[in-house]
Amino acid sequence: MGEVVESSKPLWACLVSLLAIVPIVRNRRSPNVRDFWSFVAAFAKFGIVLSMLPLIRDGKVIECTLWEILPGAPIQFRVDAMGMLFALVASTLWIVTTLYGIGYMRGLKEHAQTRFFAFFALALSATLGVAFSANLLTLYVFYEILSLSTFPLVTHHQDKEARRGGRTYLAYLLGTSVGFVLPALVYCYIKTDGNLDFSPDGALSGLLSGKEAMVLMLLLVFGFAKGGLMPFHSWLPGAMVAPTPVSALLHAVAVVKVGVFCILRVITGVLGVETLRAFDLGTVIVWIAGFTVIVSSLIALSQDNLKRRLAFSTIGQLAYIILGASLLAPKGLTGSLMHIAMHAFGKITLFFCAGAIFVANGRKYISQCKGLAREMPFTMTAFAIGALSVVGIPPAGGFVSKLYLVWGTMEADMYQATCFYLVSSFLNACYFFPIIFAAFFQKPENPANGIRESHPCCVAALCITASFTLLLFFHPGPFYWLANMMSQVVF
Amino acid sequence: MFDHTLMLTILPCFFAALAVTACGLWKPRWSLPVALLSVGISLFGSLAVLAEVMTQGRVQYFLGNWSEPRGIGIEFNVDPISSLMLVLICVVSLLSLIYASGKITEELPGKEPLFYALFLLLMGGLLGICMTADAFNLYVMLEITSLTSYALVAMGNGRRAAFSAYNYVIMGTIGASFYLLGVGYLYIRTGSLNMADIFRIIQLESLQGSPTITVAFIMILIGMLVKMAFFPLSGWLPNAYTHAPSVTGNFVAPLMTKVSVYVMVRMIITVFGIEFTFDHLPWGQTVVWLAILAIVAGSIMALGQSDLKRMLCCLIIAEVGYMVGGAWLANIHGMTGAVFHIFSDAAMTLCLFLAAGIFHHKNGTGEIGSLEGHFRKMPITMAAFTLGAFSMIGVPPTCGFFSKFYLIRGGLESGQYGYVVALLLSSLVNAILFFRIFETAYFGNLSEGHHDAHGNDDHEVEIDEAPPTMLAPLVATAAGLVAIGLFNSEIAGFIQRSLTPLAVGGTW
Amino acid sequence: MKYLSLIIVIVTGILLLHASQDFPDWGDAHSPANSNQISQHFITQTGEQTAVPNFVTAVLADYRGFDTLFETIVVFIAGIAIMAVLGLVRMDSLVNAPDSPRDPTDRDIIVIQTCRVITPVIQLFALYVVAHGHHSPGGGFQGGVIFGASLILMAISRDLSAALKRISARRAFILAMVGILIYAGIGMLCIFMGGNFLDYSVLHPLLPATDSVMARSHGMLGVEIGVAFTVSTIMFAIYALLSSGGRLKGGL
Amino acid sequence: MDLLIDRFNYFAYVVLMMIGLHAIISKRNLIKKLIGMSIFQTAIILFFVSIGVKEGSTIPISEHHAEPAAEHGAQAGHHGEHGSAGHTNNPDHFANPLPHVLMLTAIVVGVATLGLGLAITQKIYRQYGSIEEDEILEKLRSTDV
Repeated sequence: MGEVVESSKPLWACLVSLLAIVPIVRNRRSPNVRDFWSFVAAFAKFGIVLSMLPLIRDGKVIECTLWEILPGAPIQFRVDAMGMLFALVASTLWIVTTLYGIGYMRGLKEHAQTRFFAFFALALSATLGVAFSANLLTLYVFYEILSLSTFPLVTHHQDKEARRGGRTYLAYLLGTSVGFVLPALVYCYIKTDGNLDFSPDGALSGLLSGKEAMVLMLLLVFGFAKGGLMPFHSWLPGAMVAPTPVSALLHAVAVVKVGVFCILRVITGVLGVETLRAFDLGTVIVWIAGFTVIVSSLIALSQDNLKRRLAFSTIGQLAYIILGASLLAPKGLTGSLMHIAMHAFGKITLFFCAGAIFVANGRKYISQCKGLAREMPFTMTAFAIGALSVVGIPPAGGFVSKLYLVWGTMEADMYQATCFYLVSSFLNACYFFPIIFAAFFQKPENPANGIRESHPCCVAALCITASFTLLLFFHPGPFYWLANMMSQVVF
Repeated sequence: MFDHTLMLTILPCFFAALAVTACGLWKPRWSLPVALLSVGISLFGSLAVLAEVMTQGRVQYFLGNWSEPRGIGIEFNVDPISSLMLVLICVVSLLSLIYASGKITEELPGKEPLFYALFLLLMGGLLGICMTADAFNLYVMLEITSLTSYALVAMGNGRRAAFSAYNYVIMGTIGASFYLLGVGYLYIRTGSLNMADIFRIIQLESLQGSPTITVAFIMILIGMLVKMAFFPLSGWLPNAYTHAPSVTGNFVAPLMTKVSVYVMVRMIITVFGIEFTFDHLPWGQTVVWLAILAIVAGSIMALGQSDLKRMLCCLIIAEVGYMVGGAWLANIHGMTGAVFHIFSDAAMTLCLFLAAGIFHHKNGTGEIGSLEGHFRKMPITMAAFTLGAFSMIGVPPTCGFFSKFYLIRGGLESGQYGYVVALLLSSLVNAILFFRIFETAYFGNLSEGHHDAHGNDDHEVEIDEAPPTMLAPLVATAAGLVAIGLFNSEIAGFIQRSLTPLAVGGTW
Repeated sequence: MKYLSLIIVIVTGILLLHASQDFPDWGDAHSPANSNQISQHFITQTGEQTAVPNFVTAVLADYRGFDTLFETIVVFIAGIAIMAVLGLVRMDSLVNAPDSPRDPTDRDIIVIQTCRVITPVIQLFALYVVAHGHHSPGGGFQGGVIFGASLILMAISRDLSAALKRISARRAFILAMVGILIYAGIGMLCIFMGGNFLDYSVLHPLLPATDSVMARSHGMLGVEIGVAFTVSTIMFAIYALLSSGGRLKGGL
Repeated sequence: MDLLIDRFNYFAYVVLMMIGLHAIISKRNLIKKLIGMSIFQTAIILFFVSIGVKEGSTIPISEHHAEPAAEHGAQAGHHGEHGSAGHTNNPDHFANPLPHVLMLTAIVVGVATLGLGLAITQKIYRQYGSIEEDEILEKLRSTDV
């Protein structure tokens, strides 16, 4: 790991959205000012994150110690390639989502928009906190804050359905994090006597017996249930009761990716590749993740509610990422890190589209999408691009990451993993292309007159993300070399 | 240097109690200022003691200047843990007194001076318990606290107050008598009453094997377990604390059980010595299992309650299980966790009880169902309540998380996995309990739905908060929760300063 | 319930008896408790250190004077606690409540006259017990209780209001507070004189013709008087409150 | 058997105490419970006092003291021959004073507790018109529904 630079930038990147809550709440009476502040915060965050990029490129590491809260385990930020990558994705997409969210909330005249944007900002700072956290304790703290701060967002509608969704959401997330992660955390603390820092070769490497490593790994991998590994996945479809911007950012990007990110951290930084190799634990995760990939894709096929189908597809894609990392091969890790970004852009586009369709003419079900392309050409085009990306077909970003993932399987010569990828890609195609086909080539039952796109903000947002998805195919940009650096550091 | 800081801490309570009673006879409205003043002085004194202990390690005071031979007179001896206890007691008293000043005229009309007098005497007794190094003097102090708390509980005009107080009297007396009996057994075998002296004699004549000492320990333990409402002996607690006037409950609930736990810890570490407790006694394991039982039982009972305060009382029982179990894990981290949890649990209980009192004050009922829409109606109170709840659940960075952290660490190190599991289960149960409340407070009643509140949040329920005298202590406590959490490593380190020297038998 | 309690009782009893197997024999002068240096010290050194022949008084009021202070406070607490619990009279209205005396028919002349005769004797004896506590069995508590008993006797023989005419509940509480104030005040005085709390020996500059040892003896006397005040009045107050159900009217 | 002879005081107090405990737990009448409580405490007092007994000893008051204590008033500030001038008491001749002192406290505490208990009982009677636990519980249940 490169030389360390002390800087408070990570802290500010984390705080800026937290501070933004104040003006957001104070201007609750005048929506325009309020939303202006959200934008300011979003851009400021993005700017700060971007300003750290060059340092990372030079292979440096940015550190910022906040508070020695437990001996040896302070609240500390450390920005390395991996965290940088994730932070970049999150902060970029926050801008777009804010744009989209404004359009969506106003388009639907949702209630309690102030609360919505305030907790949105809070969730974002928690996300960056996770991205930049330097040790397991900090990670855990921000992880919990994220779970709790997203509860009001998930249950935004405050009706019976929302309550049910919220219950499953918290039951799974809190249950797993308190029940599994906390004891594992303490156990690590004892084992390493008081040093929870992520180190490239694993904080615990060489300290564990096979059984301990096995138990710890399972506790941690399932404990970070935001990663959506089966059988702890069902909070994700449940949480789809949330307004679409929430589903989009939190359940395509922030929350779920936080879960995956945590698991990657555990694999690379806590348990350490060496340990996993030594006791051949990688394959265990490979099988769990592979199972999740296939099953979730199959379930997705059977869903008619668009958002639910997207949710299950998300579960599958998350499992891709975990699988890629658990191959314990350089290319695999590169691929899975890149997939964090690629899938984020692709999936958020899809969610935006789903939301836009709902805003425009209240359609939720795939069976209603016949001939939709004539009404909303932009939306459906974007949808097609997003679908391509998720299935992994050029010219969409998803292809690149999936390429690396498959390459990784070859490298680790785990051919069952290869099968998982290929089969599930086929399944993805199966559950996306019918929609596109129906939208573009089928006759609508009730031919609408002319184009009826949804709120301009929404359209703008989804066009941006779609074009990004295309762009990333031709030029993966920082995501590629960040991922590459990380896998070089680890292996 | 002024060397009467201990007296400065404890005496104001008693003098002020007299003064307040006098005020009651002549000028009742002066009683509050007098009480506040004296609590303030005590707080100052306790902080001075803390500072002294930080520099010198411990503070000793020989009453009547009878220092030689050891134990001839009564000795005060304050080590790091007890100095922290002193500060805790003073702070909690101050906050609950401020709260009481706003509520009392409505709850106990015409009895204000008596309430303040008993309040101060109770506080003084608690301080004395934490200071004294004399086993019998501790009994006297214990009785002072018991009598005053009986009276404070029985003062309520509620229909059930007196009856619950009666059971409280019976149980409390049994507990105290068992303690006294234990002291008698110690005395008949060692011939001394001074804690350090007893410890010395037990080591010197190696009495660890003698049945008398064992039975003495059992008696003292049982007495304290009754006082702290350890599960099978906890029948009196929910009624007593629920039906007591809220001004009383806010003060008694956070402190009484915790102080009894502290006495148990102190008996273990300074009188009997850890290697007697954990090596010579065969049943340390049993106590841990009992603690697990207490935790589970408390959580289950809490699930069944529909009254907020009653639910909190059941949770107290569970938390007592935490502390007893932690203390009996027989390693330093468990003990640290137990002692640390004394402080964090006192803070959480105070926070939640204050909030519950405010809800009761506003709604006139303690039913959980009556909290609908309170996130909008009284945001500040709910925010503080939420913090307290998170601390109970164990969400970082509140103090509840860290006490769980230490306790779990102790449990894992001594291989008590059952205890760890019970701990995690109970925090999950807490999560269920409190999110049930949040749902009621957040969703409101779902029948009429949310659609009346379209657009932005202008036409909402207008905010209707409690008066500042009630709100300020609540907010302060909530802040304290986070503060204890942030400074946990300092506090734990300070606690360990009085635990580490005990590592004689190599028990830890 | 009965069987449960029997089980508990038997178990506890067996436990206690089990412990008593290595107790010293009854009356063994060399049992740990009796041969311990502390109790030895009380017997051998008390004379020199405090010039009080009655060891019990010395230990009570000086060596363990702090316990005794709180004992007194416990008594006081009992008083106000009972008033608080019964809670029928406001504190600031504790003046001597005018109460219709019972009609003379149900008064027994013999009882009344006898009591009238012996009450002063009892009170005199009480004062003796207090004052002579240094040299003979006795002291503040004993004397105080006897004095309180005389008041109670008055209340029983006539009726409550008759006794309350002589000492109203209000005055009783005032005197009780004065008692504690004497005790604690002496303690504070010791601090102001530069000693520890309740270290009477530093009081000798204040007392004429005493050295630090006699000062202890005199200090104890003062303390005992304070105790007597509190105990006697509170005993009476408790009786008055309980017998009248907290109304301080009528009574038995 | 001789154990019983030597230790009869302990047996006596244990029996008394158990009687009290049994009364506290099993009696349903509030006053009887309080009586049991007093018996319980008294037993403990008996135990303590019996600790301090010494065979053939007298009350813990040294008889030599009458005149030296008096003469103190006259020639004070005269150190060295305070109290029993010169000779020290033989501990075996005097009962152990400490338990007596302790029990004085215990007695007072007992009195206070009993008084408070009675007061509370009076209040209960005023509220429920009964001091039988079962009837009170019955009344409480009826008020609940």
